[in-house]
Amino acid sequence: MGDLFAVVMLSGIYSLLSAALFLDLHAVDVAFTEASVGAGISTLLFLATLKLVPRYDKKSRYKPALALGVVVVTGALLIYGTLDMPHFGKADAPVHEHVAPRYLNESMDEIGIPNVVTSVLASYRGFDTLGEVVVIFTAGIGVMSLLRISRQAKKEAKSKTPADMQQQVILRVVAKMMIPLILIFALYVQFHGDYSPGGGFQAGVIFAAGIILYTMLFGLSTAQLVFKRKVLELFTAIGVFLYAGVGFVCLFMGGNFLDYDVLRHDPVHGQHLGILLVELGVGITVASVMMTIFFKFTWRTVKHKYNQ
Amino acid sequence: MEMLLDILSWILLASGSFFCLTGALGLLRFPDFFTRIHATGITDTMGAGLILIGLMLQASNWIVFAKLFIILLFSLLAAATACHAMAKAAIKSGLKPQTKDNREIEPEEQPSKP
Amino acid sequence: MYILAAIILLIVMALALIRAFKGPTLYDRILAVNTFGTKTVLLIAIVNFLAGRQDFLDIAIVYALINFISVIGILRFFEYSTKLPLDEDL
Amino acid sequence: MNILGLYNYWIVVILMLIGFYIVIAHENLVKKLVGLAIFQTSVFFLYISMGKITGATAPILDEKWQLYSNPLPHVLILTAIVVGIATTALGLSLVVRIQEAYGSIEENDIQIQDTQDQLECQLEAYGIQESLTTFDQDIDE
Repeated sequence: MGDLFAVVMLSGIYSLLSAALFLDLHAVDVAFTEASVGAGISTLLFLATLKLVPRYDKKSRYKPALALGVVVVTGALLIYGTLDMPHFGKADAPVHEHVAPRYLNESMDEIGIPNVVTSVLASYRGFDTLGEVVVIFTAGIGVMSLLRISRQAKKEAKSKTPADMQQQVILRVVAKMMIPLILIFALYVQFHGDYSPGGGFQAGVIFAAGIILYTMLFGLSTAQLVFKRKVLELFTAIGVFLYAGVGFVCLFMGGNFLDYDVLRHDPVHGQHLGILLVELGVGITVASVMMTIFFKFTWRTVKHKYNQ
Repeated sequence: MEMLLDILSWILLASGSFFCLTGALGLLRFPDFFTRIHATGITDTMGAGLILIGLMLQASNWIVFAKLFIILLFSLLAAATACHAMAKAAIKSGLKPQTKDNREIEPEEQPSKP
Repeated sequence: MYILAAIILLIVMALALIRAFKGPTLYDRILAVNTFGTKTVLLIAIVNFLAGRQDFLDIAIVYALINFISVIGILRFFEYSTKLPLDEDL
Repeated sequence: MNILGLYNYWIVVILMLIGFYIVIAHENLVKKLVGLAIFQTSVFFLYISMGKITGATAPILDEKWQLYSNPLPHVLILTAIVVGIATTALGLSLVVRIQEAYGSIEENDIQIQDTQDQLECQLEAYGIQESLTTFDQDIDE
C-alpha cells in the first residue's frame, strides 16, 4: 500500500480493535489507555507528520525474500519456545502465584480502594511509575528540542495562520458544545480512577485530546491564548515535581520514599491522599506533554506551509 | 413487567443490529462515496440509538443508565456531525457524486500520485 | 440475545474493514474508519452486558469521543494537503 | 498433549512477526514506525493474555466476584502504552527532522546521501579534487 494516509488510518483501526481485545482480556484500564492513546493521539501525531513528509512511499528496491526468511525462522523459533508455556486462561499458571494474590487479597485493607490496578500503579509500584512519568517528561523535552522553531519564523507564521476549518460551521458549533463535556469527563476519569477504570495517564490524554480538538477547529493561535507555551512547559515540570515531591514529603515525615502511610494519622487515609496527589501529578505531566507535542507538530505544519 | 422489558429490549436490539447490518451492506455495495455515506450515516444513527436504548432497558442501576444515555447523546451528535463534515470535505476537495450522466467515470485513487 | 447483536456487529465491522482496505478514494477509508469506530462503541457496550459487569461503560464513552476526534483530525490534516493553491488557506 | 490451548501465544507471535517484517523490509521511516507500533502491541498482548484467568473478572474489587485476573501485567502495560506514545512522538519528530535535512524519508536515499558526503570528505582529505559524477551514475543504476 503506497499511500501513507491509508496506512495510518488502518493502523488507527488496528488500535481500536486491539483496545476492544484488551477489554475482552479483562484489562479494562489498559483498554482505556489504548483507546485514548493508541487510537486518538498517536493517529493524530502520525497525520500531523504526514503533512510534513511525502504522502506516497517509493517502491522498495530490495527483494523481500531475505527479510521474509529471517522473519519465518524467528517465528518458528518463537513458536517452539511457546510449547512449554502454561495454557491460556489457566488459573494455576506461575504468573498468578507470586505477587498478584497479595495485591488482590490485601490491597483493600492496606490501601482501601477497589481498583487494584490504580493501587498497584500508584502505591505498590509507585517508584516504577515515577520512572515512567520521567520518561514521558524526557520524551516531551526531546520533541521540544527537536522541533524547535525560531522566534522570527513563529512571528511570521502567526500573522498568517488561518483559522482552521473555517467553512465547517456545523462542526465548529457541535464541537464547541462537546469540548467542555470532554474536559469534564477527563476530570471524572482523573478523580474517579480509584473506583473505576481510569487514572492520571488516561485522564491526561483525554484532557489533551479535548484541547487538541479545539486547536484543530479554531486554530493554534487561539488555543495558545489559554495554553501558552511557557505555561505548558512549566506544567510539564510541575507534574513530575508534584509526584517526586509527595515522595520527599513522605521521607520527611518519617516513612520511606513514596510510602504514603505516614501522610495522615490513619495509613489508609494517607494512602488515599498520596494516590490522589500522585495521580494528579501524572495527569498534569501527561496532559501537558501531549499538548506540547501536538502544538510543536502543528507549528511545524504552519511553518511548512508558510515556507512553500 | 420484567418479561415485558426483556421482550422490548430484545426487539430493540434485534432491530438495531438489523439497521447496522443494512448500513454496512450499503457501505460495501454502493457505487460511490456519497451513496455510501448516505447509507451508513442514516442507519448508523438509527442502529446505534436502538441498540443503546435496548441496553438502557436492561441497566441494573441508574448510573449505568446515565452512562448509556451519555453515549447515546454523544453518538447522535458526533455521528451526524462527522458524516456532514466528511461529505462537505469530500465535495470541497473535488469529489463529484456519481450521476446518471457520468456513471462510466470510475472513482479513482487521488490523481496527485507521482 | 446479546451474543446475536455482538456477532452482527462483528460482521458489520468486518464489512467496514473490507471497505477500508478497498478504498478507492481516501474519503471512503475515512468513512469506513468512522463506521468501524461507532460499531466498536456499541460492541463494547454489549460486551459489558455480556460479561455481567456493567460498570465499564466509561470505555465506550472514551471510544465515542476519540473516534469523533480522530475523524476530525483526519479531515483537518487531509483537507489542506490535497488542495494546492496555498493563497486560499493562508 | 493439547497444544491448542496456546493459541494466544501464536497470535502474539504472528503479530510480532508482522511488525518485525514491516520494520526490516520497508524503507519508509513512517511505515517502520507503524511496524514498530504493531510489534509493541504484540508485546502488550503477550503480557495481558498471560494475566487473564478464564471465568474471572477485571481486577476492580467487588463483593459479587471472587476471582480476578492478574493486575500486575495491566499496570506494566498501562504505563508502557503511554511511554510507547511518547517514544513514537520522539521518533516522528526525528522523521520530520530527517525529511527537512535530507529531503526524503526513504532509508535508501538517506544512505546514498550519507555515503556520498563521506566519500567527498575522504577525497578532500587525500587532496583529490575529482568530481563524483561517475559514482553518482553507479548509484542511479
